[in-house]
Amino acid sequence: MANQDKPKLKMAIYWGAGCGGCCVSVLDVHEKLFDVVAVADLVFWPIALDIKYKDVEAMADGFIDLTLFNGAVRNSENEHMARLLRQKSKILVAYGSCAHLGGIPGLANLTNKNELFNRIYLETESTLNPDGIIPKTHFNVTEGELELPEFFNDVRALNQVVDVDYYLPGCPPRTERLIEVFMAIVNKAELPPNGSVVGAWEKTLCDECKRKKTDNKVIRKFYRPWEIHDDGETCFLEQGVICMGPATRGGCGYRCIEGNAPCQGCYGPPADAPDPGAKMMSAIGTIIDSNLEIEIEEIVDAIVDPVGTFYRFSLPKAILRKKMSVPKPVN
Amino acid sequence: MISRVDPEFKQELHKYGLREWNECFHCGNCTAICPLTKDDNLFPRRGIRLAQMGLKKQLVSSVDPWLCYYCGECTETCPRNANPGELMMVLRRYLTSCYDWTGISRLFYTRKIWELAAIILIALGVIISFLVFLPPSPDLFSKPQAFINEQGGVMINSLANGISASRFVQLIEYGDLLMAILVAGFLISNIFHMFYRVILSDRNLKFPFYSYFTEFWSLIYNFVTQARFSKCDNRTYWIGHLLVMTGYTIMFTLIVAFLKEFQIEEIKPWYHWQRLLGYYSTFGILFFLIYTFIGRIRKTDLKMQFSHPSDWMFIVLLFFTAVTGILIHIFRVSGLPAATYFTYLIHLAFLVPMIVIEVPFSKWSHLAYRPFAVYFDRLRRAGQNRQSIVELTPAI
Amino acid sequence: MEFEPKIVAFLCNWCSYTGADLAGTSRMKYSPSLRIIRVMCSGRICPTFIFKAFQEGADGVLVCGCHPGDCHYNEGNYKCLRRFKLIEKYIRQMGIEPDRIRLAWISASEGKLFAELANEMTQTIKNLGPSTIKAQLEQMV
Amino acid sequence: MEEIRIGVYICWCGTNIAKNVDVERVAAEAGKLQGVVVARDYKYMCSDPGQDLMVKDIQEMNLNRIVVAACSPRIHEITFRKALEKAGLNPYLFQMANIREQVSWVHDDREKATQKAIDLVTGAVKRVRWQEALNKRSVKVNPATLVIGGGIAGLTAAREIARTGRIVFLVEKEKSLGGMMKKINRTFPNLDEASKYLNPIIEEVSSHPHIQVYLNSQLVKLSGYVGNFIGTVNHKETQSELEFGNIIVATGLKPFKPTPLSNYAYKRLPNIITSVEFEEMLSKGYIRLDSRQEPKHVAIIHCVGSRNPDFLPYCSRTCCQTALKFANQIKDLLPKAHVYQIYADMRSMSKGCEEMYSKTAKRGVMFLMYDQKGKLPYIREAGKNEKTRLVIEMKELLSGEQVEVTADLVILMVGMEAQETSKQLSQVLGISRCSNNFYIEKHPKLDPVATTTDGVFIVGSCQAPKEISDSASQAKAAAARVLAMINKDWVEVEVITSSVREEICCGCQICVHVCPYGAIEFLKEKKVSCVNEVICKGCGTCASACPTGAIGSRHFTEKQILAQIEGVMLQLLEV
Repeated sequence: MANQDKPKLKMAIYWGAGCGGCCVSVLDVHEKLFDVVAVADLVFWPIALDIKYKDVEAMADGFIDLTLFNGAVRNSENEHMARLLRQKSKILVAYGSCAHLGGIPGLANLTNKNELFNRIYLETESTLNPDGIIPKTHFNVTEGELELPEFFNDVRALNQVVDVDYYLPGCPPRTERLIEVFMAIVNKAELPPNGSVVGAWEKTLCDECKRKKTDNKVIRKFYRPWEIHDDGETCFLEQGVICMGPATRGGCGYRCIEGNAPCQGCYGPPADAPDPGAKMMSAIGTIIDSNLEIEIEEIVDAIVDPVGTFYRFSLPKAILRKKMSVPKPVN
Repeated sequence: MISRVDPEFKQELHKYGLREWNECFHCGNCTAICPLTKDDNLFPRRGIRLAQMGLKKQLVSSVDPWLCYYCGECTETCPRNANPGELMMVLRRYLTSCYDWTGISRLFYTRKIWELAAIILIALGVIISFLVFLPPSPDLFSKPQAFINEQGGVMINSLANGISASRFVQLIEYGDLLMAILVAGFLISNIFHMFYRVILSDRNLKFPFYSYFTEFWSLIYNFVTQARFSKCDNRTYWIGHLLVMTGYTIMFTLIVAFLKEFQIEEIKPWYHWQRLLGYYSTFGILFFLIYTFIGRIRKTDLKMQFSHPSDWMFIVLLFFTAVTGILIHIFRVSGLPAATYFTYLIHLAFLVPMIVIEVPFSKWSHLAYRPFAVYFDRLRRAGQNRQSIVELTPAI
Repeated sequence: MEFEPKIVAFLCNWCSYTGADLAGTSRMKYSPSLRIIRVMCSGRICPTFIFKAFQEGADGVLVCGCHPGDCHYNEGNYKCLRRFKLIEKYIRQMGIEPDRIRLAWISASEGKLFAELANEMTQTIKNLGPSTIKAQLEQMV
Repeated sequence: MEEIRIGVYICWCGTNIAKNVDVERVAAEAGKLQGVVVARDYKYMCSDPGQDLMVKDIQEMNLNRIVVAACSPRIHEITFRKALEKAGLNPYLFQMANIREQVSWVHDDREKATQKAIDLVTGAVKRVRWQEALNKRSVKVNPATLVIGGGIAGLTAAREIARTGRIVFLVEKEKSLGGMMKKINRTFPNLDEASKYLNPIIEEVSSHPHIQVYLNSQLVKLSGYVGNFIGTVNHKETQSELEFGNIIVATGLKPFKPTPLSNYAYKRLPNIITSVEFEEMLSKGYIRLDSRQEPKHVAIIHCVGSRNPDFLPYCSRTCCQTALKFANQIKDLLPKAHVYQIYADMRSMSKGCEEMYSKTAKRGVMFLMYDQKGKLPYIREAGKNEKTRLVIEMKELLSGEQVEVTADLVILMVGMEAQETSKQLSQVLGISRCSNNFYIEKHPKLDPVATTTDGVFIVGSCQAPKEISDSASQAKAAAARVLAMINKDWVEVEVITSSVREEICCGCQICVHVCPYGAIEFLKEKKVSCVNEVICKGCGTCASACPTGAIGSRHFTEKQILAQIEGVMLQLLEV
């Protein structure tokens, strides 16, 4: 199928702070992987190939044609690799929600390194750590000094560390979208301007959503999905369930909706949104059906976790991208 | 008992010469311009208000009208032409009639014909009694030189038929005393009535007893100097008023208390104290009369624009008394016994009604009420209870 | 020097902005902490504006609209109120003192009230101290 | 994209701004901002030379964005926009920083005020960069006019307009025309009969071929916009749909019911009546007590409800004159009766009314001032042996005395309050009400009959209590405004509206209900929302509610506002 004479595309895939689902989504191309391999050489993919970092470091700048970087930047290793791959790649794609917007790991911005370490290494009920050992970047053993990556205070999206050429959103991105983008690059189609979101629609999810929508968008009470008898047909918002669909790019194939779950927003906001969750917060606030302050407060109270609701995949890219630590009053 | 407003009170005041009573809308300019009012006693405004509302009790217990000397500045300043100065004048007339327990004053003020009748009646009485008790000597015309003394003047006490000079003076003196007792009786009882209304009837008023004595000097001082009057801007009027007051008082004292020394047969040289005092009094009274006549006729001075009949009555009587008094002097010095006798008779016919009517019942009485008002005002001030007046201030 | 807060204030054109103008024409003195941004209606005020103000270093954000029932656009102010309640909750979760944002109704005739509000809010912010949000956001890693 | 070339002009406003703001420094700082080509300060920017300066700069320096830092944009924004037009620049490429009302007049500290002025100017400079040219739009004007309210104001307006041959719809909620004036017996200050003036107007309006009168009717729904309104009028069971270009609101006011003021014993003791009831009595030609006797003492109590923070905090404006008129009418009918004016403040304004006050005083009416801040006058029944049946206890403020006033008849000068329907109608019309529920004019001094909703005018007492002559003047003023618009035949409509970018709109339909004017429609075929821009009034609520960002609010775009926020926060004060 592919022309053997043509130089093959050199491709890298890297896994930062993430669940690995993105790498799995690449594997989800199934038999089409052969087509990929026919036109591309995978020069770096830690999950599948035993290629060391130093091999990458040895590559000439711009040696890699296309890097799919998934996962957020959580520690110094992620950061190092992000910079390295940026240097070595012609096209760097933030692949998946974590690289794109910070993703689920980004919710850790609601806490900080100290709190996390305390919780994980000291406080959890299942932890046995009588010496109170927490990770260090440098540790001396008999064989010499060990170096571990430094855990950062904040989780960052890829473009908060290096310049990103394209974003391919999703948690994980829908495989079809990956192939479309990949083939476009292979076929040297005219690429969109740098910084574009690819593999997702301009319009948001409602446009392709099959549920019945009317203009009856008023909310007297918010429900969690399990609190309602979903008829499988009516727009979630009209049933009082917060669905991020209106503020989330389409392209995912409304998989969650098909599974009778409201959209959580993994595809990120449409273009021109300075803050990924604010628009939806604004929309949801507006359609609360009450003019009484106390009643409004009651209705709002049902949204137990506004940050997790409106910024589930995007907190590091929010204007207020992390929880503030309030200095204790001096007295 | 809470006072009731009385819409008919204005009709009563009309009789005392009230013209404008409702134009005032209480801007307070009058009180602001008044050189005599004090921070805690705001006239003429309060008086106007009480009059407008017909609060008689409060009016009668207030001495404010007496504290005003009618310089007219309030009237000049009034933006509504409400003429507060004149209202104070009206209130003085009203108060005079209120203090008079006999009701005669009210009668005279409100019904002119009664006053006139009383004057004529008294004048006739004086003439008749004089002619009966001191009939003219038949020699007045036939042997006028019999009544001439060595200085060439008329021996005034020897003009009656068959009555010795000492008897003549004594009879006149009896008449004087009778008049003085009558007048003083009325006046003193009226002042006591005033004292009762202003001081005694106010149950809330409390002041130390010694204040009666400590404040007494103010009565004397004000009576003698009319010091408050001098605070008004127009000093001429004060001087005129002081002249007439002293002249009048001197004359009155001479006639009543020192008649024997005053009315003597001998004509003293012009520099004799008795003549000098007489000249001074005459000058004072004439100065005032001329000033007042001109003022009341030409109406250039605000305070003389509106003349109540009682105002005219007083100065007319005074005028004739003064003129006849002067004539007596001239006729005496010129040695005309008949003219002296009859002028003397006419003089008394003016003088007596003037004193009997005006002193206790009419205009003249202010000579007593004013200093007493100052005295009572000081007594009230000595008390702590100035509530109603203090509360008035916010409206200003 | 005493800490002088900077408060970004979003005022609706019809009531609150006019009320602020009235405070001006009446020469009412108030704290110079406010930086007023005019919008046509408090219903236009989007959470983004508030977040942006904090990101840029604002010590507080004031949102003013017409009194309930008096909105020039019937009920834009109610929509603002509803959003504001949600924003308040979000702000709290983000570790920002809720006192740093305030919603108030100011009518065109309430110049005095506006001046008082400005002073009151300034005092509240002074008590809270300067906002560290901008500094914290700039501190990546 | 064209190069942004910004001109910044800082106005001194004489000394108004320059006194508290270092304008030269503001100009210097503005000059350093990105894109600013020229920054000047000038004594009076709004003056002709000031505007000329700007126009000249625009033409000579090719400026394409203008910022003026001066007074409130509510005062001079239009002035400067016109100057931009004169210079050939789109008027919307302009932004004002309000450094007078928001800075120099409210801050004394010159340094801080200057700092703040710099911030506001920076905000405006940052914002203006993103501003876009907007094109004026105009629509044809429907020559018919809707007049709401058939009192003297509405009647006058209707008659003025109809006389020029234009159609007028007059909607009156009562069963007859005449309004409050119909209840008035004689007018002040000349004591002319009100019906002498009113009846010919009612006659003319009722029979005028160009006026359609709807009695027992109310406007319940309104759509459209200036020049092209469509209103639904309910009359009894039926409904009519009317089309018109302008609306004159003349709904008037209603008298306050004094029952809550128990001290006045209204309806509790006999012979205590309101001023409105007394007018009715006068119209019948007599003044009588319940017992049919004539009163000897009549007390008129002022400010009943008015200037009372618990009821009507404002002055009802016509009661003092009416009370004086009553006193004269009583004196005319019952020369011997005693009349008491128990007032709080005598405010006998208007032509001839001070003279009426003087005249009334001369007629022997007693004026008694009560203390509105303290205890109000209290009416009680008199004792059995009293001459009168009622006694009013009061503290007389000018004398400081606690007094009693005897009365046979007490007239309560009740205040005037907004109609109960004022709120409902304000929502239908989209106009605002003040804290006292009266409608708010566009500008209290300079545009007193217009409202902030184009094409809707307010006349007469629906704006605030007014006397007949003022109502008539306003009615004629509004009629002139409406006729001018009809004659012009077209009207410019709001350009600051919302618009939908169809390529972004996902069709969620959240916006549809958010719009208070029903200006947003969902297009089923295209699966997108669409803004009817002539109905849209530009509040921008939909733009904020749109979760996709497909709806933009012109002239108040997110970019513009965010840039302004950035600008005002650019320079942090030194701590």
